[in-house]
Amino acid sequence: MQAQEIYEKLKAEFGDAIIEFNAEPFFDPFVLVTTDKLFDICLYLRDTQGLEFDYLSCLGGMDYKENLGVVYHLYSIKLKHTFVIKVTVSKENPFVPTVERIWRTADWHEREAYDMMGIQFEGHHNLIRILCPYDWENFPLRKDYVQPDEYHGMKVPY
Amino acid sequence: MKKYINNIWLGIYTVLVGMKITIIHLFAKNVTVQYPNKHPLEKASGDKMPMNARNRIFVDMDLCNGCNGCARACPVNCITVQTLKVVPGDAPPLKNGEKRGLWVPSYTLDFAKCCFCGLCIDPCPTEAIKMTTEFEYSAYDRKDLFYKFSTMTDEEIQQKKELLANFQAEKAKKEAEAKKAADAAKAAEAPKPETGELKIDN
Amino acid sequence: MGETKKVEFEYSQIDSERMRLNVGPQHPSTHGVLRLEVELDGEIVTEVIPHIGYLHRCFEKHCEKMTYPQVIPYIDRMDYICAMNNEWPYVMGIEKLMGIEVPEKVEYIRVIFAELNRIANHQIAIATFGLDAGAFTPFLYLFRDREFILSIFEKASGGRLLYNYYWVGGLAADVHKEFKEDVLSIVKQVRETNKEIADLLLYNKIFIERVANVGILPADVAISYGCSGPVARGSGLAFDLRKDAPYSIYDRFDFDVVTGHGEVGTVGDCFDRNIVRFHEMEQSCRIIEQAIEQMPMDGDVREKLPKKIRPPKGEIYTKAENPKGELGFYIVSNGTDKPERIKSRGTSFVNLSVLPEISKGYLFADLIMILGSVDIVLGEVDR
Amino acid sequence: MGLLNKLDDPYYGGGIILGKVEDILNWGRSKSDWYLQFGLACCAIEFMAVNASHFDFMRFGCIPRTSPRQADFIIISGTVTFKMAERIKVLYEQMAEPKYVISMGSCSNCGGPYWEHGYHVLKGVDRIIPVDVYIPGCPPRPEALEEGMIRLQEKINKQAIFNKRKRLAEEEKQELIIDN
Repeated sequence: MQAQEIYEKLKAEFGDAIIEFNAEPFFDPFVLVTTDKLFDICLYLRDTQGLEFDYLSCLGGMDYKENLGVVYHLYSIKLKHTFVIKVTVSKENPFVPTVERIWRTADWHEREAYDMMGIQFEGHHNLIRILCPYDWENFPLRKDYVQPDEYHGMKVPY
Repeated sequence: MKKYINNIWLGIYTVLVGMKITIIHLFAKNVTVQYPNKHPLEKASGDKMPMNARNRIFVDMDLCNGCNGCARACPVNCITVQTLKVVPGDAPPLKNGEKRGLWVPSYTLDFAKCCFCGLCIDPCPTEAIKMTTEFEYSAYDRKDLFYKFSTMTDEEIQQKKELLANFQAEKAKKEAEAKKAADAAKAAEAPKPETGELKIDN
Repeated sequence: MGETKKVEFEYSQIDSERMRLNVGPQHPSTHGVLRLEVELDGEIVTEVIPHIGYLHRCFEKHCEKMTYPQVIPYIDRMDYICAMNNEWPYVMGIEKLMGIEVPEKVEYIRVIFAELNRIANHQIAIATFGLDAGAFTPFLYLFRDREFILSIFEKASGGRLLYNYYWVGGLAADVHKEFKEDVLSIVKQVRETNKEIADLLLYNKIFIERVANVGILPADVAISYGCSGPVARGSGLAFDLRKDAPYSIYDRFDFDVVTGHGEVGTVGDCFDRNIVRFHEMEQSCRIIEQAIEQMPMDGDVREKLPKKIRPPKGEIYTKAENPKGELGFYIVSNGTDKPERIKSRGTSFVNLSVLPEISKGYLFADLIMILGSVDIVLGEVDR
Repeated sequence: MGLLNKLDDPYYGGGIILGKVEDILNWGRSKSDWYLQFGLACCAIEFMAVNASHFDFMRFGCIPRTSPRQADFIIISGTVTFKMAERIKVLYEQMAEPKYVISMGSCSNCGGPYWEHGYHVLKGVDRIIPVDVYIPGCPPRPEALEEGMIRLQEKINKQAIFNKRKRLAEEEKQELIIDN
């Protein structure tokens, strides 16, 4: 199914929760959605006949300088089509509902996004750091991150 | 019971099949490279190290014209090149006959950092930097892996610096004179109308 | 045989003590620096908590500081066993953004090298899996063959393990003259060794007893956990990006997608995951033979190399079928020569996340076999 | 090595070896070094290749041990991150004296490709444990690792066991002379 059709289907179902549809050249077509309806949209995308996005390829946190974002790359093994969803949240209040219960692979992906970007996933059963040590401070992939000078007595800079 | 015995028989049989294979391999060709006695560049045992293998980097300072392309291409920033402008007339051409643009008083490469990706080879216009097949250069001290390639001595560098300073001073002098002359000529040519307008504005 | 091996005792009858055991990060069977926190009931695994990040090398932070060609050496170091395959989706993404058409010869060389590297990867996977089970001889034979493949790579690119060979719009260097003969001789060698490995290791009764009916992964769980590659195909799922979303010139070749079908046990057990790898090597040989036949030898591999790599503003998600599964790169370009962000979807990272699910209820010794059958590389898990 | 060469010497002929006890001990140590089987990153794959048929590390008398208590030297093969550094230190401390360290590859030499922006990478394993031999390369060829092993053996052969202080003082004196 083409991205345009999926967008129309979503718009008919959710209305205002779909903020924007982008199909510019050089972009994979994506929709920007609101955070409060994200879980329902994802569930709809997985369970509706004709969409059946049963495979979450990639979930990545983003830093758009003013605010943070999460990008979901979906794929359907049965129907072989792809789709992209995005959400944005503010840096002060980075709360996004978890999709862990829809695709279980989101568990580790969300932990990574939390570890790197500091995005809080509401409802995640075990949101702790995954790559960095558990007592690491700050979120390294943010654009304004500064390397620490020392970690447990070991010098960090060269 | 039949299954049990069958399983035991299968276990013994498949092990014997494996044994047969290993016994055949006893008489196969030997592949081990006897390294300290045989260098991998010799055709020792089937595979020989090719001549384009990416190992220690060698910089031919007679060819380097200090364009800094390798240092910019390096993802690791392990190459540092310092350059000095040449004074016209005091610049012997490079080994391949091209014009020398810059002296290179210091060219350092830290092999402790280098990731041997080969990206520095591509941008070099004179093929001064290249990767060799030399790989035996491990060291007891990390500082020994810091290579200085420049062949210029301290006195030479000092001399070139002085020459350049003199030349630049002269050039600056000449330029200043030329500028003065030009200004004077300009001033003589026509009085500036804008200054008057400016004064009115103020 | 046939019945599942899961141990089902009445726990309440046996007065056993719960025990927490720490496996790794320095352990010969964890394939690197993985740490597993295992809760045991007697000898039965009740819970596995993987702790990763012992090789977190800040790949995504480096990408933001590097120019596009400079990122390629770092991508090599993600999944260091199959570096050729790793570079491919990345350069493919940038070529797509910049609208570069790659010459025919380059495409063929890329396919041949990717398939050769797939063979090399599966050789390591089977060798180390055998090593985990206590079989040392297959390790020696498979590593001997792998050296022959590496010598081809070295002749072409100059590197033995990390190549920096696929560049945007072409290749770093042309292949040597006797390339076709060399590759064909390697294919012959691989087939010969494969026959021996089947007898020596894979169909050995003792080995089958060790791996059959262990670590069963049903297909729906595999999809939900995002598994791909041999892990998903071992569960009977015909999911191969080379067939499903053909990239490059894979639609020109005739090959089969190998799936596990429970040859000696249940569908989706450790044996199936490994036999899929084993048969995939044969399929790779078939692809290589067809590619060698069709490949033009004349032509330049560097004619389309752009001088300045500056993709237009945009973003793209590219994926390719790696030996371990789907490797994806989410590349966000802001119009300059440095990427805004590159997010990599590590194959092993996703495949490893299924480990706690499939290792519950088996013996502790089986946990090592299950981990070996998932075939992870810690460089890609932690990035 | 040094002792066996003396057998060919006509002066020492007749199967009698004359040498210092120190030489015998050092010879024994250098020819049966057991290493800790321990891989970190990309270099570990080349390390595995060294153990396999093409390069056969056992020719040097090196046998893999899985326990640090039985190991004579450790090969740091790959990137050392902060999360791992503390464990490496523990492993090193558990090894019995005398113990040696080979740092294999750029990453463990000084952080390698990750020295500039790697916030989670230890810039050189010599910040936590002393290193005897540095092998450059990313990753080094298997032969380069073998060459590093030969360098380590040379180092062990020169080692002082008795009268350590006297020997060290003499060496310092010689170095001073060379420096001057």
